[in-house]
Amino acid sequence: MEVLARSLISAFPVISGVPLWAVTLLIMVVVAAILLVFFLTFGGLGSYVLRKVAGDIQVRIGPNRVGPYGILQFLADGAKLILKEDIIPAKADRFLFVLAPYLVFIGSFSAFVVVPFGVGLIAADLNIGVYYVMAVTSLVVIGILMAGWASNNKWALLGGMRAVAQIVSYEIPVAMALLPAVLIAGSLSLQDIVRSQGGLVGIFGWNLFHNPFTFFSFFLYLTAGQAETNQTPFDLPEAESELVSGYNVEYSGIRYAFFFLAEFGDMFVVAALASACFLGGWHVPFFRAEALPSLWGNLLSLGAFLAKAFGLVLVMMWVRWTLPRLRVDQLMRMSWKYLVPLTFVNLLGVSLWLLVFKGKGIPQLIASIFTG
Amino acid sequence: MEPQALFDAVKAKFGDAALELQVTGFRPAFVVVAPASIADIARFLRDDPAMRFDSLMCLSGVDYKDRFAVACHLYSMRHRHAIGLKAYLPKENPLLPSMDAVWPAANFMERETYDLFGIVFEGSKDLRRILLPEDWEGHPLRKDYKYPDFYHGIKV
Amino acid sequence: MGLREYINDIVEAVVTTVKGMRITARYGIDAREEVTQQYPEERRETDERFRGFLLNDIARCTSCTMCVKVCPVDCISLEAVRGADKKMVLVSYDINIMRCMYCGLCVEVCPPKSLVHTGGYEKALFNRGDFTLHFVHEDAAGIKARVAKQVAEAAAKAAEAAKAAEAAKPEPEKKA
Amino acid sequence: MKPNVPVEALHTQEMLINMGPQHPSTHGVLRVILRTDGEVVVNARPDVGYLHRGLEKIGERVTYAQFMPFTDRLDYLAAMNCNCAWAWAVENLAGIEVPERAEYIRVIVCELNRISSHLIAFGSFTADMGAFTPFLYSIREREKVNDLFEAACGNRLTYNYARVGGVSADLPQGFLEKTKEFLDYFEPKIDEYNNLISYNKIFVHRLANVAAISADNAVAYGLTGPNLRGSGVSFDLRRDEPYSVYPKLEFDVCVGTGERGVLGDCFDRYMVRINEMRQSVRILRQAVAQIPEGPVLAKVPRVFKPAAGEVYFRSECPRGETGFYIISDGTGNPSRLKIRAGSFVTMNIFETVTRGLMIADIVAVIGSFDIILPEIDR
Repeated sequence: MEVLARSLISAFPVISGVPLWAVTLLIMVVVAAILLVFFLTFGGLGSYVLRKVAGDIQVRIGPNRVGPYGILQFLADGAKLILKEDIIPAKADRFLFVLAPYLVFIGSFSAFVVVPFGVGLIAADLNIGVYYVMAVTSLVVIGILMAGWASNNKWALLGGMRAVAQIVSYEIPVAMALLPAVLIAGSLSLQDIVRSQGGLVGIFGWNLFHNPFTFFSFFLYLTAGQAETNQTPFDLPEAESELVSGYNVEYSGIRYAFFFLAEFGDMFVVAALASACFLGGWHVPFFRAEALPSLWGNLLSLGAFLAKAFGLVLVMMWVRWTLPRLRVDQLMRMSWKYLVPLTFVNLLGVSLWLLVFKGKGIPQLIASIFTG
Repeated sequence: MEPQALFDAVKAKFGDAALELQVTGFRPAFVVVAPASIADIARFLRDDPAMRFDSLMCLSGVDYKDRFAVACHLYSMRHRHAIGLKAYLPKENPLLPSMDAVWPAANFMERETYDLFGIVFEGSKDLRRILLPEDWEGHPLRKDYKYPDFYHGIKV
Repeated sequence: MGLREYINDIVEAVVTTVKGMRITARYGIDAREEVTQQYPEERRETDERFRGFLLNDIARCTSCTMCVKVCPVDCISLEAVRGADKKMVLVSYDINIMRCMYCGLCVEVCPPKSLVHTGGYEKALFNRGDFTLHFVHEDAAGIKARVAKQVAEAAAKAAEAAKAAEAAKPEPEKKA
Repeated sequence: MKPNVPVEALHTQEMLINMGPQHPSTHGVLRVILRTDGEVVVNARPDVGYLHRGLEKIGERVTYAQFMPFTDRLDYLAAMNCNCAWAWAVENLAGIEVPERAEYIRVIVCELNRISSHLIAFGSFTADMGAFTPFLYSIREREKVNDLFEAACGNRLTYNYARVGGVSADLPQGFLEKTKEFLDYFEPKIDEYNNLISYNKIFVHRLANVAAISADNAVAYGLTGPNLRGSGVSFDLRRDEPYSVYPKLEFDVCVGTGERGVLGDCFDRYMVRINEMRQSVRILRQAVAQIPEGPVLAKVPRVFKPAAGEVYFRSECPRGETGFYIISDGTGNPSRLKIRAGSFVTMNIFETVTRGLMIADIVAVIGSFDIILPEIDR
């Protein structure tokens, strides 16, 4: 940010009097605003696409009344949620009840900071990118537990408890599944991870094809990611058919909108991390986006990245409308007895592979054979 | 197994507790017994290898205007035959031993009969009203039942 | 929980999930499968045997009260007065379609087949009173008055005819 | 490492939850009073009676013909079966001879209704387990059956089609062709359901070994229909106590086989219903082929006064036996009318079966019993 700020000051002498920190702060606010707008529109469009995909799968049409083909449905939903009276139950713990949605929203929105949208398009290229995301998304757990406890409703309490058990125990497989990409790139920063996948022509640079273990850990990550975002095979915290509606049963109006958007935010974060770490982030398959002049390079890479992320979001929605729901103990068993061991073995496999082949994946090995 | 043979077997074992056999116009036939010994006869009908009535199809209360009755329809899965077991009860305080020890299926049906007729089943595991609210007065299926005007201020 | 079962569990989970996803994908892709109708625009045409709201053609109705007796929930109320020519004149015929359960027993039992089911099933009204369909549009008092007058006239004509017959009858006796 | 705080000192309290009359997956206004220790259910006591309309009291006020529309409201997902059950019971009481064609029509509509009722059972059960999509597919198939019923009797839910002595109207033109069309369309769909959800690993894990009921326990608790056959007892009224024209139609009785867990668990009950749909298709094909020509309503006097007597007649409904115990004293109205409903007796075993399960299993058990509340509360 400082580099950007200094270049801005030198470009516009008129504001040279303004202290450096004020300009950087201004830039940060502008970037945050852009990300927030992207977050809200993704939340809205995501809900529209979710209902359209659900409709398509379930031999029905889905929203088609508001706007052409129902595109503006999410604006109508948003307006409705804002206008609706948000009720706070009588004996609820008011402070926690009000705080919970903000915490959940912050937890899922602040992960956008390290998402590598394009060649230069990243809010803050933290060198502890992946580690930061892991830390921030666990804020969501506290928010949900707070919501469950504060709404003084037995169903919400059960939903909150389930959420804690689920997200905490799926943090480990999510982290372990991302580590292969970190090992290959040698750095936690997401931009470095994406840059490390640009080597070869076409899609063979992607970590997905680096070696069989990373290929396998991509799918492990998606499964654990599905659990992180409370999607259907794991949507126990808000299981409509058992817990009426889980932790957000007492929420209505704008507070419910926070939960709703946070869910889509999580979904995008998971999809973004998966595409960044395994599908070559903003790399365009047969084209070197960095070589282009900065504006076009950024736009093209942004497009590629969003396409991959939205594709993965669609896959998550597709899985969401096919599978039934697990029971709580099966959920725990799956995490601790299946995902955690598999991700550890996977991690071991990747590190052994890197040791043996000195950091080269199968595509690189084949390429090195040809280039002699 | 023919109702008559069945009735004779019960008569042989329980003597005058087995009062009569209602056959004409009754499908399936009814063995009418004294109310006091209905539980023992029921256990006999279930455990006797020749009859083996292991399934209680339906237990219902009946209001014959001058007296009540509890009619049970039994069926044997093994021998594929059915019989009725009936006990007449006085109208004042109808009382008879419960059969949910013999057939666990009887519990809900006894509770319903108690709820709608007021017939008390002694020794029942859990005799409470099942269909009507706990504090409802009167037993609706009795012929002499008068509709209450209000229930908790709501017009009935 | 041997290793073989462990692997078998995973493989079976993946295989059955993929099989299920293949089916939802097939429905997801081909859009022709949509079966839902856009209700207000595309209305479902009801079968000709459909039992909708009742309609009574009072011209053919002989007010025989068969439908009133057969209705399990007594939602038909009929009032008729005996006209001059001994036939019943319908004063009022109401069907309370809030109580009616559209079982069709009345239509079946109606001798002149004047009571029929229409295909209508949409009716939303603001107050409960309107849910009673009145099939006789004149007001009841008017009809009664008219019929009473007719009966009175008929009675009066009958009385004169009787007097005239009285007067005519004595002459023949004198001649004989 | 011994916990320094003895476990007993940790005062944990049991939670009393009302899985109240209004709950997304109790298939109607059933209230279950759950006493749970965390997620594990200590005691689940069903509290029924929220939908009690006093059908048996009404039965004593209306005539035999007038009670027919009330039997639709007994089990509204299988109204045809209840209609025909009432008609058979009264014919059994009064000894009326029903024409052959009417019996075939009754079997056809009853089996069609069994398919549509099992479809609802399958759809709502998978929706309770979290997979919402199969519910929509089952509703799509059920709409086709509803169109057939609308063509035959004029209504899509409360049919009131059977009459004492036959059926109210003959089948319309082209009904049999449309039925054949539906059967050809529907049969492959059952395999599709099995691929989509029945053998799905998560679905199987949710249902196998849950609430297993042994065979003699099922008989002792009076379970009937698919719930009884799920426990391995091969008893089907259509074959063992044959009525109507069922002896002329051959089909086999599907029985739980403990395929994916213990015999008699939720999965078995579910699979019995799926296989029963196949058998119903088989019966329908034969009935549509064999149906003779002829009248559809026997001569029954309008003022119908059966001879005094008591009859208990039961017929195989999708949710177990529906039995009518009619006591007639020679007048036009039945003097006592007891309705024995399959779901009512099934609820009897609910409390003993659900001890120690989890909350999610309560939903599974309710779904696997396929109960319906109007039949329980009458």
